[in-house]
Amino acid sequence: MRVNVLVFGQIAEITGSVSLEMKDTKDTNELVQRLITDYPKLKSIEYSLAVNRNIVRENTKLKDQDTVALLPPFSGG
Amino acid sequence: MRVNVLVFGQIAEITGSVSLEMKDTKDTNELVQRLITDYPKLKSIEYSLAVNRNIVRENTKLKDQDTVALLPPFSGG
Amino acid sequence: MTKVKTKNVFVDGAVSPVFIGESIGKHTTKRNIGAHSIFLGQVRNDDIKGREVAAIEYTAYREMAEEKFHEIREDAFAGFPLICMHIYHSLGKVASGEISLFVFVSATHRKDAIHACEEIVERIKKEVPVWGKEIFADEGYQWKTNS
Amino acid sequence: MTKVKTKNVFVDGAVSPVFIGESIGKHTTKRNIGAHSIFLGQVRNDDIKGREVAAIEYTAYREMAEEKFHEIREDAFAGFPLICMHIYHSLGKVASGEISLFVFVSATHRKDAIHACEEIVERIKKEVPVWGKEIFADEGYQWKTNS
Repeated sequence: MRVNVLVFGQIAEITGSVSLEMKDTKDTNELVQRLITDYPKLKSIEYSLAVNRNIVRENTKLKDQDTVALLPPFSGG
Repeated sequence: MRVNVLVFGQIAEITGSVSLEMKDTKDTNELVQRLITDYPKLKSIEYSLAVNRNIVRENTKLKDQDTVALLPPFSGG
Repeated sequence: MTKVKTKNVFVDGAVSPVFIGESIGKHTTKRNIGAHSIFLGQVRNDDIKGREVAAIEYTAYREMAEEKFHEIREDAFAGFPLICMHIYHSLGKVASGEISLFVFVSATHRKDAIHACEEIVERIKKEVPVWGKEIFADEGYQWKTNS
Repeated sequence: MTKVKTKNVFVDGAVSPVFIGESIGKHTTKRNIGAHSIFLGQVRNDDIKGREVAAIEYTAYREMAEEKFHEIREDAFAGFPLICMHIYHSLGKVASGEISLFVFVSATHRKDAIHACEEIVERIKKEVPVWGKEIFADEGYQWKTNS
């Protein structure tokens, strides 16, 4: 299975890309752990997670074609 | 002594004029009593009083050249 | 008797949307502004026992109203950290659908602009000696009351 | 996955004062409106440790933001008796002194318009995935944070 990962703001500066693809990640905890392994700077960044455009606050199972987004604190307006 | 009396809104319709002059009225109670004698319909009208552009809630002494205004409920905006 | 310097608040007839847009545009140069809060009062075509309000004709106790607007203005600047404030109120006839009150408050922070604007509008409704005569489409009228 | 019909909220660059005036003017025909409450967010030239903010560059998670704007809109109509509502938010670069957010709420009664507008603005700041990059006059930048 594949999961799309979108990142924004200062997080995109860390990953160097606004969109990544990850294979075989069973849940958001695992996804975040793997991202931190690839991009250790993520550890010190505040963000929330959205799965398919809905904010999730707890570990969430992922399925094929889900979209996970890492969202730094919002600053619109 | 003379006191200027200004009336507005529906009160001006009762008095037929927006501005009156009254002689020898020692205070606002007396002024209102004399107006009601001249225009009995005033009895059934709600209004507040201003002396020299300040709202007064109690009987107020008047002096020469004071301006007393009868103000129906405000409805600006 | 105190004479205070008052800003011109009353305008003849309706406040035009173009004027409002222009007023907003003038604030581009005030670059410490972060938020504008604007209130517009628009004349409604209320149905009063089957008679439609076509317009409101506004009159005021002008000298007292101008002093009151000045006092409301001073109190708002004392109570909130504002950058600027403009108030315009119609006198004379304003047709339904047209704007009769324009309150425009600008501040560095949004909460100050929003709360000052709300307070100013409430005080205008309660404290400023202005009267609206609701003129019916069929030529009768009644005196407006504020809620 | 639900697909909702969303209104166009995002505009490219600043919201122009002329556009705001025109939007207001379009409401003349809605003659049951008694009150408009408008909030405008303007980009400030903040001084950040001696560096002046010259512009903010806005980006968004567009699909999620549009759904959020839609939800905020639906909740406001459910919570207040409103007649209409318009929200515009900038994407891309907006210079200091220019407007990046335009919230426009109209109702029969002023308190509904004012309170709905305030609630909408607070929710936009907190819930909509938009980010502002504050670009300094001397070419550096920092990521904006909302208070």
